[in-house]
Amino acid sequence: MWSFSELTEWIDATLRSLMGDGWALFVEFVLIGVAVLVAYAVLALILIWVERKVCGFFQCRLGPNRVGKWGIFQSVADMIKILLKELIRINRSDKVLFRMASFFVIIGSICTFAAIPFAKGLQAIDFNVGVFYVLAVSSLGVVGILLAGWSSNSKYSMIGAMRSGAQLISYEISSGLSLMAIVVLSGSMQLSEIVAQQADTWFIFKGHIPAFIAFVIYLIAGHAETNRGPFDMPEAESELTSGYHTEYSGIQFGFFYLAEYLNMFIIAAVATTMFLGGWQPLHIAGWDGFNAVMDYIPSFVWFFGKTFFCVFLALWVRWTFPRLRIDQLLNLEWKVLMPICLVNLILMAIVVIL
Amino acid sequence: MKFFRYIKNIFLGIWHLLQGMYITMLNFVRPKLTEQYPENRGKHVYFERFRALLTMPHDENNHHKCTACGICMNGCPNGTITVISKMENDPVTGKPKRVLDKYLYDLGGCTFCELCVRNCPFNAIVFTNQFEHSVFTKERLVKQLNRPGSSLAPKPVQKPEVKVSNGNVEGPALHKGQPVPPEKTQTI
Amino acid sequence: MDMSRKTRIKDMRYEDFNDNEYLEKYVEELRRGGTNVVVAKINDIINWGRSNSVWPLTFATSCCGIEFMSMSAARYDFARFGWEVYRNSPRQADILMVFGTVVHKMAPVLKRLYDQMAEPKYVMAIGACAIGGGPFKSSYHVVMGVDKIIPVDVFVPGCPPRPDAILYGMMQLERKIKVQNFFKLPQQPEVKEEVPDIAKESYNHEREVNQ
Amino acid sequence: MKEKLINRFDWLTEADVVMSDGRLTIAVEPAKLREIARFIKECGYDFLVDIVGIDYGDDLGTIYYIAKGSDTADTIALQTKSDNRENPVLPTICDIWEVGQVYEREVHDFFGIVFTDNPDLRRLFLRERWKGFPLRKDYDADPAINPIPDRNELFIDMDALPEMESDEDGEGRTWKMMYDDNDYIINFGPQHPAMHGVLHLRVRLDGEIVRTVDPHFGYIHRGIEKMCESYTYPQILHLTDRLDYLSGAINRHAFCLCCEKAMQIEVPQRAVVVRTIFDELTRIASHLLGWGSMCMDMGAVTAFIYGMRDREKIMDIFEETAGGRLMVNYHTIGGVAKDIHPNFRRRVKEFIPYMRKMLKEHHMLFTGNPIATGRMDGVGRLSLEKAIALGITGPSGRASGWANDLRKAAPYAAYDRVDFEQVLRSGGETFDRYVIRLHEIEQSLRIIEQLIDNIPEGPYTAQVKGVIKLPEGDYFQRVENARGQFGVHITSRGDKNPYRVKFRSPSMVLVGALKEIAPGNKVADLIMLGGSLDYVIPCIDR
Repeated sequence: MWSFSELTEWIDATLRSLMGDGWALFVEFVLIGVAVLVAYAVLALILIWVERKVCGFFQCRLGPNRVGKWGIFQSVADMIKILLKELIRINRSDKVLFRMASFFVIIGSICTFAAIPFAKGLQAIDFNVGVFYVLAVSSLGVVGILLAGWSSNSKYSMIGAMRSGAQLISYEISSGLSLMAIVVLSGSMQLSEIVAQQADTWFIFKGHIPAFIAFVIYLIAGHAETNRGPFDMPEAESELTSGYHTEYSGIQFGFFYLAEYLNMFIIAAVATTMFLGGWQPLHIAGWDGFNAVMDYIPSFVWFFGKTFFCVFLALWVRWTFPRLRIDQLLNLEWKVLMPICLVNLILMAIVVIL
Repeated sequence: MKFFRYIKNIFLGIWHLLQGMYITMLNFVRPKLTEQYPENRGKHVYFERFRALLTMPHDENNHHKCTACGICMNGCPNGTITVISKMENDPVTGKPKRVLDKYLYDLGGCTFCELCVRNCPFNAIVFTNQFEHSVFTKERLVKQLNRPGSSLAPKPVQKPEVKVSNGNVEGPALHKGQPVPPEKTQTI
Repeated sequence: MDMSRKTRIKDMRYEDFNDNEYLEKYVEELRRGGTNVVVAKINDIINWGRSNSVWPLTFATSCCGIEFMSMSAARYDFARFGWEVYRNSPRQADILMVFGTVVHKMAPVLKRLYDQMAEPKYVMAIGACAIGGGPFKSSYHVVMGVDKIIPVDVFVPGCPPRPDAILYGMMQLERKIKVQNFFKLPQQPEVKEEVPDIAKESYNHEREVNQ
Repeated sequence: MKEKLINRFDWLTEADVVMSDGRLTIAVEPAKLREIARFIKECGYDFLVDIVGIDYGDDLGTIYYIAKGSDTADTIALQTKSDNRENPVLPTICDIWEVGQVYEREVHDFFGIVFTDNPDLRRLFLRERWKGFPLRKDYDADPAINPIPDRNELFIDMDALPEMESDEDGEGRTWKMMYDDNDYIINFGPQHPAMHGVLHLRVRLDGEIVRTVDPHFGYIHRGIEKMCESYTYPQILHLTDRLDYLSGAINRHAFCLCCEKAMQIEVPQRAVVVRTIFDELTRIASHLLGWGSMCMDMGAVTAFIYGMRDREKIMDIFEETAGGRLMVNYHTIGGVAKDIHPNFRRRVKEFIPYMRKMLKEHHMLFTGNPIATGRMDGVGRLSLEKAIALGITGPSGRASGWANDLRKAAPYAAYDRVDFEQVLRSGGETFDRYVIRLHEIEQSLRIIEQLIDNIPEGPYTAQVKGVIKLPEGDYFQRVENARGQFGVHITSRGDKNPYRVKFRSPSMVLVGALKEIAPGNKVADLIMLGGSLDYVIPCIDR
């Protein structure tokens, strides 16, 4: 299987031969930053288009199909439009916090995005505490949402933000705990290490029932963290007009909009990395011919295939179910998911010891 | 027992959730029934009775059937129709006669209640399917229905068929021997 | 450049549209100063984006709102045009589609919603009520047309207009957006059209309705 | 009942109590109104259908239509007149029939009649500073008096309830504040995605919990009743469609029935059957939309799209025969506008099995869904007594166990010859109100199935005189609309225009119910309850 590290190492070597080490590093950082941002934007556009198309199909209609073939340039048009919209100044809002909030949200999501191993040898940040880093950075977003709600000087935003605060903080717990089950299984917090360990079998199969339970809970909790699907309380279109971003316009709203979709992708990507073997192909012990064929499929295809499968699951759920109420939502977390998670963790420990 | 019921309820709930997802997946793969409007222009057949625009049919000699009696104008609930008539000497008899000058129709105010068409004793106006009328200036929605230079069909209009009157009519009253204001009778 | 090329809409011919005179005059006004080629090219790209991504604000007061729902539902599906992202917050919407009657009590609300929207913003008056009072022309409490309160870009007649007719109105608006000069948006030319004689006659004709 | 009344009140004479238009009509002085009203209530007439205000010229009067809760067809009319125009005062009956409170507010708004002891006599539709009372005959409609406001009025008066002193002249108002300074008040509407139009709810919140709901109407008040007074009867028909546009055909039917009753027109059987089919199709369409929008209020957008998808089939049937999708303009006085289209039968027959299949899918998608049932369980209970006291008819009332279906109680059109059930549920909770709509669709399909093969041949409309004039008198006709009992009151003086037309809106009381059942629940529930009651605002505001 071809590794992207060949490419990155070649770039590294070329740069170092051209300039000093320090400069080379600097150029590499800039390149990586640009690459991450571009990938982020492109993925967001693709995701928005996918969501609209899939949503249309679920609802017995066609979805965008007039801007470009099958409407693929729809989200490009949206991006151009939203970049050029006026930014409205809100009376009696907290100007600084109001402007900052959207950046918090988007930075949190970009930082998480950078840590994901997209393909063999293609990972920008590979800490030895990668899982911990992902959890920590992704929860930056809640600060942004709270700030947005607080600074907007709007009652709808306020209610939305408060709901969001309660919801995100609660669901962080079970998403964290369900990832811990895999950490227990693999004995490592480094994402590349976790992926490498799944070369023979994915963790969802290797971890028996506890891993599967953790996977389901992670999907539910992750879904809730992205404020989508049956858990879209903070926005709750029919109740709170647009929730915490009611007062945002133009590109600031665009940030929230992008972050929402990218968070969905990130949750799916983390689930893929932790449970479905990341970019590792499907290997079944004993079927050597099959495994060899699987190896021919490039690693990033595997990764994106699995991730988009998770994204599709999320969309399917989102366009099927009604919204929960805030108290039911918190009950589900504190009375159901978290206890199950804790028990599951113990089970996983037992599985590992045995 | 209670515990078992609890467990049963959980599974029942999951079953119902899956049922819901089954329905949406069913629709995901079903053929889509969207009518693609601008693409199907000309191909899609609209129902013949669908009302979208009041028109006055003209025959090949540029003749219409309107006698400018004004029943439609008076019957219109919100003043959509304006019939402007002028007196002209009849070429045959030489008597002055009221003829249609302009038949103005304000599409922007029309509510398509069809009182005008149902009331018209001469079937001079009909509704058609043409629904593409969006404009940038409101005033353009006012349309003149009689073509320039058109005139009343020369043959004396045969006695209009007495439609089954449906109660909304001040027009057919003319044919039932009821008292009619004089200015309306002279057109017939 | 030829007008018909500039405002091309997929699957529609230039002659299929009403009121081309207005657009031609509009462009004439725009061209008066002459434009830089590069700027014009960028402008075209921007206008392509803007005209294909128009997010409506849900503002449905009465009957026409149901046709709006029909339009957003499976059969007519205005998502094909990329318009389905209807925003509930006026800050994020591009177009205020006025569906239905606007009455005295609602007029300040409508005005305020319009003011809350971010530039560039457009207004479509849909249905007889929004155009000119519709069935309620003799009412004491109805605003006779939203153009009395806010500037309107496109009028879609009907009571209510069928969803196809609204889609047609949307394409008209797309055409208008396509010919605008984005870099001079605040000073778009005012096309002063002469009120056609027949309209004057129709509006002024003294008649006593229902007497 | 007549004897009972005359025995009980010795001041009532035979002339005061007359049978007219199929109901007992009692003329009474304002001073005696409350006394007789209490007695009528004791006799089991606990459902106040409507209060109609009328400007008689010299004086202003009201007509109270009161029906039995157990048999909603059994109606009594109570007429009273105030003694002068300048300071008309009538005693309130809102402590006897709770729903009277909002009806009196409406009459106050339109006629300026002051109801003593009514606790909340703000204007209902017009803004507080509106000059004049529009439904009085001498109202000056000059736009210069009431110009279009360019900015919202401050809601000073809206936050304060006038407390009425029992003065005869209605002076001496004091204002009782409705809200504290520290209350967290949030405005839902008038432009809000879940308000089904332009309802404005001022909601006092305690965190997420709703404490009080104060509805404000009038954002779509078009003055239809006033306009009717200058229209001929056929012209009025195009306004009835625009009241409750989701059950437009049924409203129109009510007006036609009222005129036909007054003119004693025999409607051909073909028209009767076709009208019934149209009404039931309208009901299905309305319930589908109601179901869908309730699901959407709960966050399931897809369900809404499915509802609209099935509704399109009905729109096709309408369009093919009548020529309009939403505004069908089909019923006319004496019959229907056009004969049915040759394809009508085939389309309806195709629609019935399709809809049955789709109903199953709708149940699978939403009814059993644990998230949905979890949210609807035990929320918004409306007891039977409360439902009658608030006059909540239609599916919402029947969900509380109140048998109020006029199609059964007082069959009109072809309902007496078809076999169908009046769907009743006992819980009165949100789930009952939700599921009853789907069950009613089934019943409507049954009705259509029985009628579609039995459309008699013959003319589709009766011979009607050119100029329609109703004989002098008061006429009141109710039909079962998709939301409840829709009533039409016509006072005719023999002209070609009616003297006074009043529509009883079933939706108005539904918002009153929201006020009753929402407090104590969460914000999300408030929206869901609104969806479950399924009101249509233009019908309220008229």
